[in-house]
Amino acid sequence: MAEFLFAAAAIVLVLTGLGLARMLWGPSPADRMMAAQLLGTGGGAIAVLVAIAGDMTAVLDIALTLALLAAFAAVALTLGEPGSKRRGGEE
Amino acid sequence: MAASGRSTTRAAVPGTVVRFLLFLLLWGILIGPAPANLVAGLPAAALACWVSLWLLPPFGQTLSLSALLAVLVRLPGQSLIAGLDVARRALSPAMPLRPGIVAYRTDIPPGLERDAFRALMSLQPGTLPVGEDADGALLIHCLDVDQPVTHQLALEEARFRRGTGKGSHG
Amino acid sequence: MSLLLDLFTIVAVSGGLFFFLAGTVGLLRFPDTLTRLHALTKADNLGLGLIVLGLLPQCPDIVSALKLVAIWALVQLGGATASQLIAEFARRGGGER
Amino acid sequence: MSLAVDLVMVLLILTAAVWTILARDRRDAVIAFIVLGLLLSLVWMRLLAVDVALTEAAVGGGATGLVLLRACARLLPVEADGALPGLRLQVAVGVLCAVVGACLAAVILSPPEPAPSLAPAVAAHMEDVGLKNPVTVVLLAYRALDTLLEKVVLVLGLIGVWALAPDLFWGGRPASLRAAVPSGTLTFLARVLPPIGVLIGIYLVWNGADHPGGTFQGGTVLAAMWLLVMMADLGDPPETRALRLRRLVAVGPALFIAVGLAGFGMADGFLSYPPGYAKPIIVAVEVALALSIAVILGLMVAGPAAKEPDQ
Repeated sequence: MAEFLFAAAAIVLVLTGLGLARMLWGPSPADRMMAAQLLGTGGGAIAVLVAIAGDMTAVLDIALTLALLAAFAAVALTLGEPGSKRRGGEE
Repeated sequence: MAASGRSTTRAAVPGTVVRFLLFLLLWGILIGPAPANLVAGLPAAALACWVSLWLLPPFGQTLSLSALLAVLVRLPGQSLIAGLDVARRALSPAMPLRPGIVAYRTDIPPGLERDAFRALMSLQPGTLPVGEDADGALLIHCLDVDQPVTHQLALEEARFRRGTGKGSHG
Repeated sequence: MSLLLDLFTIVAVSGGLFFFLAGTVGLLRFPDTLTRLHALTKADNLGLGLIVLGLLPQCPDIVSALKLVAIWALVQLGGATASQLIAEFARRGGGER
Repeated sequence: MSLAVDLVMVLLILTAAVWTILARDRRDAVIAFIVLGLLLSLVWMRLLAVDVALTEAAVGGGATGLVLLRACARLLPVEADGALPGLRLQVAVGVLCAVVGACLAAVILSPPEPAPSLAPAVAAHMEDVGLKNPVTVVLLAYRALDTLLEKVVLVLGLIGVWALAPDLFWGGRPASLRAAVPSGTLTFLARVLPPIGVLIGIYLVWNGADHPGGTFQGGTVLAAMWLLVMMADLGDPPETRALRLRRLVAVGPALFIAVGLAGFGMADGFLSYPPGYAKPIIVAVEVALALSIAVILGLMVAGPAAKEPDQ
C-alpha cells in the first residue's frame, strides 16, 4: 500500500508541476498566481500521502501549514495593487 | 450558537463556552489526547477564543444548528458535482464552455452573512462569485450561462437562510 | 476487511489523482482567467478531498484521521476565498497588462 | 522511481528559479519566488528534514509573498520612470552572482568523504536536555548562541526598518496595510481564519520541543494571522513607540539573554542550563521567542512609521 501512496504522491507532483506552465504563459499576474495556488493544494495532497505512506505523522503538519496559508499568496496579490494601472502605462 | 438569541449578553456566555470547547477540541486533534499537553492547550484555546470573539462578535440572531449542519453536510456532495462538472468540460475534446457573468439579486444583507454565502457559492458547481455591481447584486461567473443558474442559487440561498435563522419568516 | 479498505483507498486516491489531472488540464486549456479559476478551485479541492477520504482507513490512529479532515476543511476555506480574491483582482484589471 | 521524482523536482525548481530571474514584471518574479518557496518545502520534505520543510511552508507560503509584494507596491512610485540599469552594471551584477553561485556549488559538490556529522554526538546526549526533537535540542541547547544571535539580528533588522522613517514620524504608525479595494472576501477570511491560525501557531511552538516544529514556524504563522487582520482593516498597525509593543519585541531575546547570564551562577557558564531544568527553561524561552518573532515579522512587513504619532 505504501508503494502505491508514494507513487500517487509522485503523480500529484508531476500534475501540479505541469501547472507551472501557467506561471510561464500568464498572461496576467492572476493567471500566474493560480500556478502557486495549484502547487499549494497539490503540496498539501503530496504531504498527506507521504505522511500516511511513510508513517511520519509530523509531515501532516506541513500539509496543515500549507492549508492554513493557502489563501495568503492570493491575499498578498491585493497588496501590490495600487501600482497596477501605472504599471500598464509603463511598458 | 445558543437557542435564546433575544438577550445577546445572556446568549453570549454559552456561545463563548461552545467556541472555547471547539478550539480545545481542535487542539486535541492537533496534538493528540495526552492530558499533559493541556498545560498549553487551555491557554491556547482561551487565546483563540478571545481572538475569535474580537474578530467575530457573537451574533445577535438565532442560528439553527440543524439547518446549518444540513448546509455543511451537502458540501462534499456539491464538491463532487462541481469537480465532475469541471473535469467533464476540461477533458472533453470539444471543451463545452459558455462562460459568462450573471447578476444575482440576493436578500442576504451585506456583511459577514453575505460573505459566508459567497464563500459557499464559490464551492458550488459551475459558479464563482467575482464581485458585486453598483446595485449590490452578486456577480456570478458561470461556466455555462445556459444552465438555470439563478434558480439553483435561489435554492441554495433558501437553504442557507434557514441555517442563519431567517428562512422561515422571509 | 483490510483488503476491502485497501481497495477503497486505491479507488479514492486514484479518483483524487484524476481530478488533479482534470484541474491541471483545465488550468492549461480553459480560454480565460475566470474560467481557469473554476478548474483550479473545484477540481483540485475535490482531488485533495478524495485523497484525504482514501487515506482515512490507512491512518495509524483516530487523531491523525481527524487531522486529515481538518486539513481538508482548511483547504476548502482557503480555496473558496482565494478563488474569489483572485477573481476580484482579475476583474478590476489587475489581471491585464 | 525515486530518481525520477528527484529529476522532476530539480526540473520544477530550476523552472521557478530561472523564471524568477527572467520575469520582466517585478510582480511576476515575486509570484515565481512564492512558487519556488512551495517547491523547496516539498524538497525538504523529500529529504526528511521536516523542521526545515515546515519553516519553508510557513515562511515561503505566508510571509515572503506578503513582504515582497508589499515592497513591490512601495517601489512603484519610486521607479516610475522605469529606467533599466546600464549594461555595464547588469553585466557586473551577473558576473558577481555567477561567481557566488559557482563557489556555493563547488562547496556543496565537494564534501569530504564521509561527510562530517555531529548527529551521533547529539543523539548520544539527547537525554541530558529532556527534549525529543533533535533539531530543537541543537538550536536551543548546543548551538544556543547562534539561535540567540539570530533573534537579536531580527530585532536589529526591525530597528533598521523603523530607522527609515522621517524624524517627524518617529514613533508613529506605519502606513495602513489595508487592501486598495475593500473586499468582503478578505474580511470574511480575516474574521474566520486567525483564531484557527493562532491555535496552530501555538501548537507548532509547543510541539517543537518533542516533534518537528518550533518557534520560527509558529511565530511566522502568528505573524501571518496578525497581518491578515491588518490587511482586512480590522485593526491598524500599532504606533511604533507603544511601550507594550516594544516589550513584546524585546521579551524573547531578553529572556534568552537573562537565561544565558543566569547560566554563570546556576550552571557551567553562559547559556548553559542547570541540570534537570533544561526542558522547562527551553520551553519558556521558545514561547517568549515565538511571541517576539511574530510581532517583529508583523512590524517588519508593516514597515517604518508613516504618520506623526498621535498626541
